Amino acid sequence: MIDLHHAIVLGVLLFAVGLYGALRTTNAVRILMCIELMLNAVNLNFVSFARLAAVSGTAQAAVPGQVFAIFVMTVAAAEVAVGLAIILQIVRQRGVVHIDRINLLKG
Amino acid sequence: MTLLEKTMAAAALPPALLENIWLVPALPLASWVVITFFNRRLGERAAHVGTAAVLGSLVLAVAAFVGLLRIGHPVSSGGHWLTLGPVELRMGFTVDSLGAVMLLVVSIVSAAVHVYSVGYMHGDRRYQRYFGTLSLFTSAMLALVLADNFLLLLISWEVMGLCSYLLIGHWFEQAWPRMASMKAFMTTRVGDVAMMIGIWLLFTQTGTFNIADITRSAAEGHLGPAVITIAAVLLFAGAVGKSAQFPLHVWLPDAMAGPTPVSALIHAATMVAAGVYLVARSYGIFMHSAEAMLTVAVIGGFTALFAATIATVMTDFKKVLAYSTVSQLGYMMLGLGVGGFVAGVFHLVTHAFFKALLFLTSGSVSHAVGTFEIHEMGGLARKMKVTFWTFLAGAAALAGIPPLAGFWSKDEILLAVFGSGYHVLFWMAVATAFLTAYYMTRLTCLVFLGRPRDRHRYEHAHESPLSMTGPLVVLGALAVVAGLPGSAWMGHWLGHFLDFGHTLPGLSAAGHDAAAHAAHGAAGHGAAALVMPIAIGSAVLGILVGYAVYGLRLVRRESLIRAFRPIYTLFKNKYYVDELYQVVFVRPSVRLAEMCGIFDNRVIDGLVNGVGAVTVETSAAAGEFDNIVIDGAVNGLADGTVAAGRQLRRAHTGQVQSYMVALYAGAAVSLLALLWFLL
Amino acid sequence: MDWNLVTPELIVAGTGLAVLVLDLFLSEERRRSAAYLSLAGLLAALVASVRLLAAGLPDGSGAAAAGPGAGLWGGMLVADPFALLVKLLFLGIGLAVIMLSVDFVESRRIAAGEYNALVLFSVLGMMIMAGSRDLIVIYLGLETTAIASYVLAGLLRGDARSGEAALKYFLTGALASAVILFGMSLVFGGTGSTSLTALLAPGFLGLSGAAPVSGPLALAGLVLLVAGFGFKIAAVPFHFWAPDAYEGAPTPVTAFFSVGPKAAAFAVVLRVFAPVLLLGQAGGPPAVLPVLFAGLAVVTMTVGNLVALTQKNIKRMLAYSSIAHAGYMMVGLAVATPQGTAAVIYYLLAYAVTNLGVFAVVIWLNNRGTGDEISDYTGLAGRAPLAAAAMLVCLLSLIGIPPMVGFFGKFYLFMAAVEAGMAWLAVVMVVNSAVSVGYYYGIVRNMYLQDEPAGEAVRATPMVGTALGLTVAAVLALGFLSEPLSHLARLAGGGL
Amino acid sequence: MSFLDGLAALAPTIGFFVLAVIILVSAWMVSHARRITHAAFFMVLVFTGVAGVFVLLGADFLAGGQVLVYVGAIAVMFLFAIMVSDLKEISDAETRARGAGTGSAAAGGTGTRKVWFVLAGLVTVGFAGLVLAALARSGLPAGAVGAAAGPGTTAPIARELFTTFLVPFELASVVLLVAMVGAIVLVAREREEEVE
Repeated sequence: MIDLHHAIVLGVLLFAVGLYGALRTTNAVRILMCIELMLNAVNLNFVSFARLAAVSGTAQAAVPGQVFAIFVMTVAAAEVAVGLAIILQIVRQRGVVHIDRINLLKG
Repeated sequence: MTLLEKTMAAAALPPALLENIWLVPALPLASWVVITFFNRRLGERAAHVGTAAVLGSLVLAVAAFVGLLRIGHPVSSGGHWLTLGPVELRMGFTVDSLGAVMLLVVSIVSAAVHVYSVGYMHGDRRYQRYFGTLSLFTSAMLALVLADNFLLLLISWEVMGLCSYLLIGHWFEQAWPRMASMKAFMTTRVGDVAMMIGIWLLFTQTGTFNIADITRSAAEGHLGPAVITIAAVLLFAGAVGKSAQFPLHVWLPDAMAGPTPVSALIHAATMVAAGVYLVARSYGIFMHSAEAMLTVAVIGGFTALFAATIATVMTDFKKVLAYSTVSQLGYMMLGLGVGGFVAGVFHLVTHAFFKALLFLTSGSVSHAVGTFEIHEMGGLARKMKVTFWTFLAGAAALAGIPPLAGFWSKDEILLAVFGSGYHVLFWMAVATAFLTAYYMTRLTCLVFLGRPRDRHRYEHAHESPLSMTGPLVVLGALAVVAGLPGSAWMGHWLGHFLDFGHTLPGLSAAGHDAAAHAAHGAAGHGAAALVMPIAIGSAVLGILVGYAVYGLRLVRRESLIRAFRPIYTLFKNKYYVDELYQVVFVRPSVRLAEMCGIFDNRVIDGLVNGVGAVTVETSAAAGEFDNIVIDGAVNGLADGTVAAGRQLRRAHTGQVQSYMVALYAGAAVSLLALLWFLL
Repeated sequence: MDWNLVTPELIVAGTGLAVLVLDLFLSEERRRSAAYLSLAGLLAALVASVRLLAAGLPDGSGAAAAGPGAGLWGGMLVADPFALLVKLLFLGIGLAVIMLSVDFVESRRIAAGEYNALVLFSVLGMMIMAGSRDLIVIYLGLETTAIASYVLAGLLRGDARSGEAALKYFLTGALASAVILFGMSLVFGGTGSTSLTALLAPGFLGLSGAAPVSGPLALAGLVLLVAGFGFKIAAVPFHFWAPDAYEGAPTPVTAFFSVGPKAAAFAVVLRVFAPVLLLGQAGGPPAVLPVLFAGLAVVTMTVGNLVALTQKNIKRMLAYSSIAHAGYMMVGLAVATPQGTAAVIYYLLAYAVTNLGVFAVVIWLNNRGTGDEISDYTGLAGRAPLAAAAMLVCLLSLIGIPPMVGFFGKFYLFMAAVEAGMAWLAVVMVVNSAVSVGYYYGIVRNMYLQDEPAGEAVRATPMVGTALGLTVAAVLALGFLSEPLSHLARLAGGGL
Repeated sequence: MSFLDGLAALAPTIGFFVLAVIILVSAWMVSHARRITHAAFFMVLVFTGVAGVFVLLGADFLAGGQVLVYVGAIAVMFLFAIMVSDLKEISDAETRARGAGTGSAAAGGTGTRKVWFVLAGLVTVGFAGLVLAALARSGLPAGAVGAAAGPGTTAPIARELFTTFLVPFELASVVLLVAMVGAIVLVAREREEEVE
């Protein structure tokens, strides 16, 4: 048996680890990976909450939560495609993937 | 058509015209549009378009004035404009006696200036733009005078501000006009913001922008005394900016950087008068607050004396006139502030004519000798007869020599101040009258009389063309006679006209009494008999002193200066107000803006560097701590110093990471706010 | 279910696909056709929206089925006056942006078909965002617009700044999406539903009673949504991306960013928060939200204005200016009254129209080789009097000088704040707009009061000229017609 | 109940905690692994772990989708991008340079980076802590659920997806189309230039 609280806390923690990674690394590709982790965490939340709603009586909530998670996956895929394309473009332009060296625009 | 029918038609015209009074500002507005769109095609013919439009407005203004005389009651026109929730806004014009008088003054001065500019600005590279802006300005001023609500008044007010800005900076190739235009714009905006708040305040209290309605609810006691006082003072702040009253007077002398006709039109006769007009127009609000009235009177009186002292030491022809304008505007405010409504408006009218005249003569003189520096002039009376005599008329009118225009109106103001019982203000006003006569005599002597001090310039001097002297003559004549309608000789006709019951809808009976009383009422002939000699005496004394120093040279100017060195320096530097503003407002705000820029750019980096410095400090204090806790590989003080050096070099920005951190830090703070509320 | 109600969306989506297909068959010289097709599609959608709006208005004739609040697919999409009004705005923005970019796209050799299709899909996403009461649909609309925007920012080949703008926008945008999603998951957790209407269950946000799970959870979600949407509307401190993205992106795209996604985000904010904020009767809205919006408003407008003062690049300056305007708009949210909501809608329209005008001038000059520095506008009044005059009108509107439309926007916000008893906020706003005169003035000074360097007259191309003429006319006309517009805004706000 | 029965009943709980540890540690490694390819590998581990949790939560369809989309598509996309371009060399080289403390001046010294990590950590901990605090205050009802919660979820989800959620479903296809067009126009255009 899983206590749903634990699942939700796991979601928050995974989000936090992803966030820390995204803030700490300078490698654009890694940041993108970390963002994917955060989206996964959100999906965990959705599923847990859906389950929680089902457990506490509002059974119809279970499906929307999971459907939302499906759409998040879809968008995540789209985001990764575009993100990698943008990163590749930068790499071709400057030969750099570390974002702290990408700062022509400032001020 | 029989003669009878013609007469009937003529009689029917005024009401129709008064109901379509929008035509008066519309003509110059149309001229502006035409000039703007057919800029290139028109060439110097733009001047004809502008002048024709203003002359048209003048004709209509005269007709409206006559019509109003015949009808005998104010006429409003206009209609529904928009609805704001429960509030319905009207947009309209109204012609009452105050408006009609102002209409006349504005269109006459404006027409004179237009005609004068045709010759004066000839050959200017932005000739069309000049006339276009002048037209727009005239249109805005006419609309302001006719507006029946604060919203239209505010719109016209702002448009005038913009035109003034463009005209002052007309010769923007030079640094001085550029700076001056910016200074004028910024300084007046300080007052404008306060004024807008005042208007909003009145609006929120009464639910209308209509001046008559607001005045009425003030009279009927629907507004609390505190509200009236605050609103009136805020409105007055706008007037202080526009009419160049202390402490926002600094822009006007600098505004002389614009072409001289502009100085005459905007910075002597009309735009600066808008502030005084605003106070007059909302007099029904002011008079219900003794505090506000006193504020107006004190600021006005102080400005009058303050600027007059500066005018005595200026050596630039136009700057003398500019400070004189500031001073005279203060005079008007003083008159209004002590309850002399008619006196203040009367002086506004006469001053418009002779001050426009004086400015235009200064233009004529500089046209001849190529400078405004009065110490390089002298003896010009012989060469420029028309200019000299018209100038003399204007100067005498300003100095208050009977029976010229300025005498009558100044006398009325002095009488009103005397009647109010504020003795200090009265003697300040008398001192101002003395100084005014003194500096005008000084100016006359230095420019027109005596021996030429600059041979070369004198040789080249010549009278100006007819297009310039013509307006001078017209205005000169007005400077002589414009005071008569308000004078005792004509039984204070102007006073009765302005009073004729409807100028200030909602003005309480007490208000009427106060105005009438101050002008020529219960204080009686005793006061008049006392005040008039004082007025004449101070003016004559001023002229005598001035003539003694500058005409007869009984006292050498240099020794005078030496004797009064500290005061002279203080006056000469205009009491250091500009310097004060520079130190107190301008520099700090520039610095603040820069700091904010730096802050925003580098907030995170700065934080990083700051934290970094702290880290280095800490590690210096406890090298072990650095080794164990923060870093496994690095190494004490030396490395820390190097790191600090790098950090300093690395003060660059644009780090996307810092953006992301800010994003989540912001989200965290928002959550913190939530928890705060949940607890 | 009435398919009529989604015709604008269907037209835009169809046009987007058609443009992509058409592009395959077009020769290099005829690439402009893609733009023409897009314009036609947007125009058709605009007409359809106007018809729907007219039919849905209370005094409109017939079409009762299209009445206010008509929902489709169980509220997944709604076609109420608010949705239709902002859709009109979005379509107008789309039209203007495509008109402004035709020459730009051609001269910079940007792939025309993809460019136009991306703009169209982005507009589609915006329309969807505004027209839904369901979190899933809102999220998807948001992402459609966002992903298209990331790509649009990076479209300039070989321009390192463009690529950098895209990367920064993307990385921060993706993180902001994560916050939004996290917030949505909490809202879902709190209400057990993805529909916004669930938030309004009686007594729910009053933190008691019949809530399926709990109030604070959903409230925490809403607070995170404030942060996430704060990013989209470039509110301080979520604004850092905006100046970089604006400066680096192709100029027509910058014009689009400054009004399009921002307006859409505001529309969503209104959708999500207006009903919650207006819970006035039932014990008032959760106190944290107005406070949060008020704080954001003050910080945003102040920082935006102050930093704008120090800018030298006009696109960057406009970015900060746009941040400041977002701050003004949030005043309307902070007051939490129907008047405030209507004022935000009105301001949104006013700002979008005006800012498009400014960008039209910038693009006009940019196409003719003028740079993006404010100093490049020196003496413009001599070289291009019309451009300078148009710019002047728009800047005056941005400052808020009557009778331009911008004045009424500020006016309504101001009134709303005063009426709601938040006069201090109104005062902050007035002081801020006084500060803003400083930097707008800088441009005016350069245009009108600096000696013109020798340069020949700059003429506009027909497309840019038309777009500029239309926007300037709107700036002036909407000022005079502000009443019908504000009426519409009130009507739209009332149906939220 | 015998010991073994108890163990069986406990299995999901144990499984959950094992998965949780795997997920969190792998997630940590995504940003800390030396090589970018290793980071991608740890990312896949996280995805798989999350799919496992989905199964434990009774979302079997979603678990399948998770494996397909994340592991099958997204992770592969990452690896593909890393491998085909010189991303791997560049990013590994830079990471090495930094790790050895010899990064360029622009990349900053080690000290700064440490400070940076602290700042990022503070923000993260603050954010997560506050979210958890809000969760704690919201009084979620306790709910312990078993793995097998009724029939599978595939059928109801499919039904809903094509009825109630038709609009978002169609919209998702637009999102994918936009991403496709965008990725192509950004990456493939250089070849287009070569052709011209």
